[in-house]
Amino acid sequence: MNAWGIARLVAAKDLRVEWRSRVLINQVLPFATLVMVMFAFALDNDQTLTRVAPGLVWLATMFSLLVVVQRSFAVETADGALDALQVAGVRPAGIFLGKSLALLAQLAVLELVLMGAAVVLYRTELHAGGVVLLVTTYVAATTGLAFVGTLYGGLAAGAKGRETLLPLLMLPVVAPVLIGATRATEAALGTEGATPSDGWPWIGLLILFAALFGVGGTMAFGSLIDE
Amino acid sequence: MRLVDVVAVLGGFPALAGASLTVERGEIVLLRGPNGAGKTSLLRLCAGLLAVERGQATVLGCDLTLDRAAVRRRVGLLGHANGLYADLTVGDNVRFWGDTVGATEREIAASMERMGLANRLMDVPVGRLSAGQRRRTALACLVARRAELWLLDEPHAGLDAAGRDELDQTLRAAAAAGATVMVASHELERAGALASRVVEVVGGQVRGAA
Amino acid sequence: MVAMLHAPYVIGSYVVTLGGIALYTVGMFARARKAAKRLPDEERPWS
Amino acid sequence: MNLTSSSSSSPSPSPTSTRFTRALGVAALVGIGWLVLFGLFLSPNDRVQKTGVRILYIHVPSAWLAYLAFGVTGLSSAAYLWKRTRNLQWDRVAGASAEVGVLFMGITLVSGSLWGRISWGQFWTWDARLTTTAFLFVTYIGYLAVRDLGGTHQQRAKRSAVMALLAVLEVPLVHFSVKWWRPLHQNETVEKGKLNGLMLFSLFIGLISFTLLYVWLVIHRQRVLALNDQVDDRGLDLALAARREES
Repeated sequence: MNAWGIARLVAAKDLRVEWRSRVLINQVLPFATLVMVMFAFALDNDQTLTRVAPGLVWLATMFSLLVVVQRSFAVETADGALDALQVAGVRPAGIFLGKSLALLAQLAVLELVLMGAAVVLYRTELHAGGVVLLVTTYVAATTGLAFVGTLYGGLAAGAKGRETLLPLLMLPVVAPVLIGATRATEAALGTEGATPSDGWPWIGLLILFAALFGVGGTMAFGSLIDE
Repeated sequence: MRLVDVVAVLGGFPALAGASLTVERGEIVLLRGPNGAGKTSLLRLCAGLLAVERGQATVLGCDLTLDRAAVRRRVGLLGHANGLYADLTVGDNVRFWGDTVGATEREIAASMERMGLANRLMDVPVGRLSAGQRRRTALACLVARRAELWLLDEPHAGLDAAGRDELDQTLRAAAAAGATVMVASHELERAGALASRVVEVVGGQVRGAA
Repeated sequence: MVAMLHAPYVIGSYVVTLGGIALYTVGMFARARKAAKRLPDEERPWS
Repeated sequence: MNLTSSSSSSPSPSPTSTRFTRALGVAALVGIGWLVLFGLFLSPNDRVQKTGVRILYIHVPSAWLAYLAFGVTGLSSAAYLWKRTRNLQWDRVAGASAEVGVLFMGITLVSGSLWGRISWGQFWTWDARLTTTAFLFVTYIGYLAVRDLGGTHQQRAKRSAVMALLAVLEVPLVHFSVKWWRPLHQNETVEKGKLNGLMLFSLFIGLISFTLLYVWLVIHRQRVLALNDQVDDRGLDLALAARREES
């Protein structure tokens, strides 16, 4: 079977696992919301919160990403399924794309909830003029995060100390997404008088990031998961 | 399949220490030997999961020292782990593993029937099954794969009498259809009756492999 | 000698730099000796 | 740097020494002696930066060397991944260079923040160059962690080579993102030709001696890695023999 067919199978399987186990809904979403509440405790100032809301939303996304990626690969290693996928002759590129796709879908749900939390808790206001930019930002940034998450999650999957290794490897890499997505979101929301036109250059960076890690991951995933 | 003086390393330890073994197509070979002798490693090596450190290994005409990926899609491995997704149902699991090798609906249904997975189990999540039922599910996934080389690690463990009979019949049918079968087992009486040849694995080497 | 303002910072940076390199070097040689003890002498292509 | 004294057990101080590395080590040591002499005592204070300029004689060379080291790691990793030049030697050079690079980058960060305290009144500022450097530091610490994951030498080499190339991919992205993030940053007062002759000479000594030091460290480190690989292989031989006794 070609890589795309495998990718669809793997993505459908991952989403079905999520649908049956409800780990994202019952555990990750509450965790992410809790992080948002903790930020409010730490900053303790309504104006500051509104000012930094875009950054906090993306920061909470990064933390949740770590959890979701761990879960995504725990499913594969719990009963030797990753080995079985390799013995099944499944192309690593297909596994990579499929797991990225499933991660993308889960992150999209997560981000919707976090954005809602920001509106409620941080008094973030959405403007009609920034909607196109906001949606584009989310698609571009989330795609990049999904690729990076799958790439490093696969590397750490079989390793000793994977729980600590994954954040060490992944957080420096996603820094450009944190910066770019935060700035673009600020522009879309009009935080501190920013206008949507300020945000579009950042979209370029986010797309470049997603493209590079998408291609890099498709090529390299096989040698990272191979024992 | 032909292994010559193969050494394979697992975490710095030579799990295989110069194993040589030749198996012809259609044979059912039983591997026996004490725990830690290297039976599991031998099976994983043949499946292309374990790297060949030294020596030569050719499986199904593919040189494992050059390309392990080529052999993988033609073998089926049932290891200690079942390779199942605990949150998915029996039906979902078998269908997923069948789909990865492009098996048809009918083949998938037939393989489930073959392993005696009754309809009432179809919609039960694997995580809620007993060890024996999980083993049956994993075997059904294996049957759906239509492998040319079957590698089974303690397949009888956890199965009830009916399950063992079904497994034996399945393996005989596969061998009759031209597939090669290698079974590692401690259940000598049962597996011995099944096997066309018995070899002993001791200290990472194969004895009686002539 | 030129009078030095901020002398603690300047000297501190030199001490940290040279000390760090020295520590690394000592550790590296210790590892080399430890490894070499477990090997026969002839297996050193560079000597 | 224990170059000249010989230990009692072996004729040379380190099993990784050769005549060439000894000469190189002596040259580096002499260079560093000069650097301390000129950097701390003989060169004058800068008009603007006063005595803070002395830190730059170690800060600038170590930053350059760190970047060079990571460049070498990237190139050796590519050489390993390319089938025609595949050799574990490249992997060891990549690992040695990354480790020395992390050392120099650590020195860069410490000396840089001490310099910043003098010149700007603060240890750290979020300008593009500093931020990129900090991220690079953490990235290569991660790379070194991946090298320690275990498996056969070939697995280690392949995995870490991929990681090194991913890091090369990441560096420009991080750099440009932080550059756009904080477009205003401190002027670099040093690089505008305001240094007089003796100051430039001190900086030059720093560059030369640190480069020699880098080469010397990488040669040794990579040989230590080779020794460790041989110890592994030998351990495998012994374990193989023991395993064969079992049967």
